[in-house]
Amino acid sequence: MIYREAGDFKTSYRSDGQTFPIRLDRWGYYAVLAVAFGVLPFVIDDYWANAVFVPFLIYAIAALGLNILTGYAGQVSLGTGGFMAVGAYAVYKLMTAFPDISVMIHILLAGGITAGVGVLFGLPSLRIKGFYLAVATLAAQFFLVWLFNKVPWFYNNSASGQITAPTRTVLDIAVTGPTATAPAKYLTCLVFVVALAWVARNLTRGTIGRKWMAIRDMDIAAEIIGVNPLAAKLSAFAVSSFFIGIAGALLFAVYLGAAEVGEAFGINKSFLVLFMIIIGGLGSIFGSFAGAAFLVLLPVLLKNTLVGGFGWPTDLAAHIELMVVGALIVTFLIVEPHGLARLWQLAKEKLRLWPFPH
Amino acid sequence: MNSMTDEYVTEDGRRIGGTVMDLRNITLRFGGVVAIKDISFDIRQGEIRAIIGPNGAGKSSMLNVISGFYVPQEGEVWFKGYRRGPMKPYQVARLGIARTFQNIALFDGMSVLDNIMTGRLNRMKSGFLSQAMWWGRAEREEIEHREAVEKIIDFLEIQNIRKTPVGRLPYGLKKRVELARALAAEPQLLLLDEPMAGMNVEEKEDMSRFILDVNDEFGTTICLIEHDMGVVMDLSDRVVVMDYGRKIGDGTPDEVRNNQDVIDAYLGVAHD
Amino acid sequence: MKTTVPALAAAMLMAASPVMADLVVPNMSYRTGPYAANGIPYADGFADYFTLLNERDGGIGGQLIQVPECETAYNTEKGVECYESLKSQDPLVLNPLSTGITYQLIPKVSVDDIVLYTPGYGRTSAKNGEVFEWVFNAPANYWDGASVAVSHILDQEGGDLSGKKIALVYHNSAYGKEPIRTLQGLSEKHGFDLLEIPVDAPGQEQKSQWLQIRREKPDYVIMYAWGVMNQVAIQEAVNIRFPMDKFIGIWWSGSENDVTPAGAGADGYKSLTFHGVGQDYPLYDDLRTHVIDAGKAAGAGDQMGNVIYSRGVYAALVIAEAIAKAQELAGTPEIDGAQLRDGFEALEITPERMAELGLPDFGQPIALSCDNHGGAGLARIQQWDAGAGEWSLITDWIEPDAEILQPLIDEDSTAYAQEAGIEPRCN
Amino acid sequence: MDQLIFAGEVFLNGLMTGVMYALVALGFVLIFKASGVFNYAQGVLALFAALTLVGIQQGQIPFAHLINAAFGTSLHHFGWTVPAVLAIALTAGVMVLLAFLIEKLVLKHLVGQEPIILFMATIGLAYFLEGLGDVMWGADIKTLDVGLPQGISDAIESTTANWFGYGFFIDRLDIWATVIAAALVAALVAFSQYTKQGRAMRAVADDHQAALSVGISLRFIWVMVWSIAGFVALVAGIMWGTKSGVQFSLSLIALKALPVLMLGGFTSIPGAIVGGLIIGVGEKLFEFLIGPMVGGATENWFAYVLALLFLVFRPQGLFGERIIERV
Repeated sequence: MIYREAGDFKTSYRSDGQTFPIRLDRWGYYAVLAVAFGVLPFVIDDYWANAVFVPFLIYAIAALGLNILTGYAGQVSLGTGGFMAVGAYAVYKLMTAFPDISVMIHILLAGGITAGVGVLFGLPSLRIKGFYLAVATLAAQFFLVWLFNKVPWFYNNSASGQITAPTRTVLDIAVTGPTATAPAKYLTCLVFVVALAWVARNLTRGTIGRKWMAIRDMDIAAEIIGVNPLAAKLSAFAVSSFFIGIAGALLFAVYLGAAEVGEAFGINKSFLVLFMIIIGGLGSIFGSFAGAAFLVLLPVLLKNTLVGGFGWPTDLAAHIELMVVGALIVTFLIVEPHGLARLWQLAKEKLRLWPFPH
Repeated sequence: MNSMTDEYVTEDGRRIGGTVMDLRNITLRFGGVVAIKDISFDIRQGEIRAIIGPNGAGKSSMLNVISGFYVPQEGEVWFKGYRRGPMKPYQVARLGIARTFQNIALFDGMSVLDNIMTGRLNRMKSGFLSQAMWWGRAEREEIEHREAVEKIIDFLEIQNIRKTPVGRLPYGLKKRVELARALAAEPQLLLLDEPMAGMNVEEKEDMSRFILDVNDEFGTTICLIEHDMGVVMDLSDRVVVMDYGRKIGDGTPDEVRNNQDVIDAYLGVAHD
Repeated sequence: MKTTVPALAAAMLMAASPVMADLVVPNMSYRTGPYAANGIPYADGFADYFTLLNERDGGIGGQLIQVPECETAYNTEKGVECYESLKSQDPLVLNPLSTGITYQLIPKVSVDDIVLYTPGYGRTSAKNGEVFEWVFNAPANYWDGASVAVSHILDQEGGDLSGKKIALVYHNSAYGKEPIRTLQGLSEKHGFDLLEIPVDAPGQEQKSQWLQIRREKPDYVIMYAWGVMNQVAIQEAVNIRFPMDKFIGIWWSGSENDVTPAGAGADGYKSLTFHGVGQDYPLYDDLRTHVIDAGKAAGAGDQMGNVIYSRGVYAALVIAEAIAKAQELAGTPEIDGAQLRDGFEALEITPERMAELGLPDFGQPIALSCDNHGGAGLARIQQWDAGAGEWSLITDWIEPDAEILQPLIDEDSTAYAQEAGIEPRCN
Repeated sequence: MDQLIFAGEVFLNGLMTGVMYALVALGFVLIFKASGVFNYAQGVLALFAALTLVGIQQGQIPFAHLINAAFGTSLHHFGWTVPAVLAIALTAGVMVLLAFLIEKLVLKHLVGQEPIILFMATIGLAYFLEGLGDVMWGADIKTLDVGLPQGISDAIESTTANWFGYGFFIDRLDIWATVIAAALVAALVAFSQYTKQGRAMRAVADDHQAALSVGISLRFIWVMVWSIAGFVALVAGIMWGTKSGVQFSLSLIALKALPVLMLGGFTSIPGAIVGGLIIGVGEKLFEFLIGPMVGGATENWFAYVLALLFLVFRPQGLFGERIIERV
C-alpha cells in the first residue's frame, strides 16, 4: 500500500526523468548505498570480500559494459575476455612503469586504452551483423590473448609470463598487493562500480543512449532518421570497452593479484559475462547487477550446499553446477527473455497495484 | 504553374513558396532491373506533393532516392538550391528531411516518448562528458527537447501512451507515433510512405486531418506516397503519377484525374 | 540486489561451519575442467596418504590430519574462492597443483602465514628461501627438469652436443615457458641448437608443430605439456615416427594417461620423474589394507600406482614429514603455519627414512634450509613399456646443472624481491 | 625448392585438417538450415556422443558417481563390453533420444524468438550437456578405439619420396576421416534429394510458413534434423576422440568450426566444406610461413582473423546470397 506512485506527482520534466521516479525506490537505493558504504566495510571478512563481494562488483562493471554494447546497442560481443586482458595488462604496465602515480588513475587510463582497442575491433561491426559479428569478436578474443602471451614486453620479460600486481596505496591504505585488506579492496571496487553505474545510467537515458537503442532496434531506420551508425556503434564499443577494461584492471590488480592471460582472460570469461547480462536482463542497468550477483553467488551457494551440506564429492558438485547454470540460462530464455530485471519490474508493478490488482 | 519560383497563395490561404526539392532525370537500377527511369519533378515550399501509381510503379524507390537511402545511377537531386552529392542517409536527415515508413519502422524496445525523442537527436548538441555526468547542457537540453516533444504529443493526441513501449501499441497508433517522430525533427521536407496503408476509414480521416494540420500549422512541406486515390486527391496540391518506373503524369489533382495515361494505368489497360 | 540477501545469508551459514582442532592440510584439487584427467589421481593420492596416516598411525604426533577438499577446476578465480574458504579453517600448508594459482597465492601466503608447497611445479625461483619465505618447491623444479633432461641427452650422446638440435615443444602458458631460459643457457654452454615450438592450449590440434619437427629433424624433443596436449603430442610423434627414446617429457608429461591412447607406438617414450614408479613398495600394501579396501579412498580407488597418484602420495609424504619435524621443533603436536615453515626448513628425508616409511628408493634425499627451499633438484628418467603397460626407471638420479640454474634463480628472485619490496632473510 | 615441397606437404595436411573442421561445421549448417538455430552446442554434442560411445563400449554404468555419492554404493561397470558397431548404433539411438528431448524441452518453447536468443539458448544447452556428460560418464580421460587406423601412410610417403625426394606425411586417420566425411555428405545429399523426409526438410529450410501450410510437421523435422546433427557429431566425436582421447577438451572443437561457418555461410553445405578446407589450409600455411616470424602458435586466432577480414569485404560469406537492405 505504501509502494506506489499515487500522491507522488511529477511537476516538472526534470523530476519525471529521474532515475527512480517512485519515492520508495529512491529510498531503497539510498539505503543500499548507505549499507554498502557505511556498514559492509566494517563487517566484511576476507572470505566474503574475496569470494563474493569483490568478484561481484568487478563482474558488475564488466556486465554493465557488455550490456551497453549488447543490451543497449545490440552488438553481441564474445570478446569480453580479451578486452579485460587489455585492461589488466595496461594497468600492470602503468603500475610498474609509473609507480608514483595513483593506481586509481592507472585504472582509469587502463579503461581508456581498452576503449581504444575496443573501437579498433568494433570497426567491422559496420559491415558484419548479428551472430556473424559475435563470432567475429572472437577474433579479438583469441588474438589479444595470443598477443599478451607472446610479447614479453607486456609482462616485463618475467620468466613465465605471469604478471603480479605490486602493492599500491590510496590515501596510504594498500588497495592492491598481498597486504591490501578486505575492506580496502571492497571499497575500491565499490567506488568504481557506483561511479560507472551512474555514468552508464546517464549515458543510456540521454541522446547517446537513444542512438544506441535506435541502432539496436532497427539500424536502417535509425540511419534514416539521422543516426550515424559508425559513430553510434563505435561509441558503444568505446564506452563498453572502457567499462570492461576497468573491470579487467580491477580483476587483475585488486582481486586476483596475479594473472596469466590464457587462463584468467580466456573465452570462458567472455561467455560468463554474456550469461550475466542474459540472466540479468539485456538493456538494463539493474539487470547487470542482478546477473553478476546471480552468477557469482550461484557456484558459491551450490558448492556450499552440495559439498558443505550434503557432503558430496567436489567434482560432482562442479559438474552439477555446470548443469544448473546451463539449465538456468535455457530456462530464463524460455520463461523470461528479459531476465531478472523484468521479473523484478513485474514484481514491482504487481506491488504497485496491490491489493487491488485491476 | 510554369514558373518555378513564383510564390502563390492557395484557396485555403496557405502560402506556397519556391522549389525546395528538385529531382532531375533520375534513373535507378538494381542490377539489371530498372526501378526508376528518367524522372524529373519538383517539390515546392509549403505544398503537399503526392506520388501515386499502381503497385511496383517505383514510388517507394523514388521516396528512398529523396531520403538518400538509394543513390540513383543517373540524375541530379537538388535540395534548397544546392546539388546533393552522394550522401549517407543520416547526412540527408541532417539536412532537414524526415520520413515515415510503409512498414512501420519504430524502435520497438523503446517507449513512445523515447521514440519521439529520437526525432530530435540531430538537434541535441551536448558533449559526451556532459551526458556522462548528466550535468549542465545535457540535462538542460533534455528538458528543452522534452518540452518540444510534448507539444507534438499534444498535437497528435497521444498523451496517454507516452510511457508505453511501442511494441505494445496497435497499428494505427504506431503510425501516429511514427509521424510524431518525424515531426519532432522539425523537418523542412517530410516524406510519408503510405501513411494510411492498412487503416480503416475513421483512422484514415484522423490521419488526413493530422497531415493537413501539420502542413497548415507548421508550414511543413510534405511529400507523400499513397494508394488511396480519393485521399490523395483531397489532400495534395500537386500529384506525380508513376507507372513502371516512368512518370506518366504531373499536375494538380484535377489535371491528373483527366490525364488519359493515368486513367489507362489505373484501369489496367494492357501495355504493349 | 535485494534478491541476493537471503541467498547470501544461506551461503554465510554454510561457509562458516567447519571448526576443529586437528591439523588442516587442504587438498586443492581439480576433478573437473580441462585437466581433470591428471587432477583426479593426484588428489586421490594426496588424500589417501593422509587417510592412511590417520587410520594406521592415528595421525601425526597424535594429531589427526583434516584434508578438506576444494575444487579449483584449474581456474584461478575458483582458486581464490578456495583459498579464502580454506583460510577460515586455519590450514598449515597448501598444494594447489597449478602454476597459475601458485603465482597468485605466493604474495598472499606470506601475509596469512601459510606454507605453500609446490613440488615439481610453481615458481621456480621460490627455491631461494631468502626471498620466498613461505614457499617450498623441493625436491625438484621446472628448471631442474630441463637441465636433467639435457644431462641425460648429453649422457646418451657421449658428452658432446655440439651441432645437435633439440626441440622444446611447450604448452604456450606460464608453465610451458618456464624452461626456455634454462635451455637457452644450456644451449650456449653445450653448443646445441634450440628449437622452440609453442602449442596453444588446449593443444587438440598439433599437426603444424609435428610437421615442423618432421621437417627440421631435431635430434631430441623435450616436451612441457599438460592435459590433452600430452596425448595428442605423443600420438603425433608416433604418427611421424619420431624415435620415442629421443622424446623426453617433463614429469607432467609422463603419466599412463598420456601414453596409453597412442598404444604400442608409444613404446620407449621417456619422461622425467622425481619419484619411483609402480606399486612395488610396502607402503602401497598399507594403503590397500587401511584405505582402499576399508572403503576410505578419496576416489574410486582405481588410480593407485599410477604415476600421478604416486606423485600425490609423495607430496603428502613430504608434508607429513615436515609436520613431524615441526612438531619436534616446536615441542607440541599442535603446530601453526610458522612452525611448519620452520619444520620445512629443517626437513631432512634420508634414504633410510624413506625405507622406514615403506617407500625404499622412491625419492631422493631431501635436506632443506632457510635459504634452500628447493632441495637438490635431482630427477630420474622413466621409460614406457607399452607391452607391459608400465613405466620403468632407466637411470639413477641425475643432477641438474647448478652453474646455469643458480644465476637464473638469483636473478628472478632478486627481481621479485625488488618488485615486492622484500628484504632477504636468513642472514 | 625445399620450402615449396614442404609447403606442399603442409597444404595437403591442411586440407585433411580442414575436412575434420568441416565435419564439425556440417552439423551446425544442418541445424541452421532447417531451424534457423545457430547451435553452439554442436561441439559438446560431439563430446557427449564420444563419451557415450566409450561408456557403452566399456560397459560403464551411467551416473555411477552420482548414485554412489547419493546412496553410498560403489558401482562403476556392468562388467561387459560391447562391440564397436553395436555401440555406435546404440549411441546413435541415444543421440536421437537427445534430439527428441531437446526439441521437447527447449526448442518448442523458443519458437519465434530472435536468432540471437536461440543462439544463447544453445550456449546454455552446451553447458548443461557438458555437465551431464561428466556426471553420466566421469571426467577422466578415455581411450576411444573403434578400429580406425592411425599413423603415417607408407604408400604416400614412399610415392612422394620417389617424386620429390621428400616423403610426405599423411595420417591414415585423416584419410579415413576424408573418406567417411565424403560418404556422410553423399548420404546426406541423397537423403535430402530422394526421400520424403529429406524433401520435407528442404522445404522447411526454404520457407517455414509455406512448408507448414502444406502439412509438414515442423516438430518432426526439428527432431529429425537434430538427430542427424547428433549423428554427424558422433562421427566427428569418433574422429577427434580417436586422435586425442575422449575428454573435456573435445568440446572445444566447436571453436574451430565457427570461423569455418563465417567463411562458408551458415546455410550452405558446400560452404561448410570449402570453408573448412580454406581454414585448414590457411592456418597451416600461415603457421608454416609466417608463424616462425611472430613466435608461432598462431592457429587459435588466425582462422578468426581470416574469417573476419573476409566478412568485412563479403558480409554474406562465400556462398551466401547477397543481402539487399530495404525499408
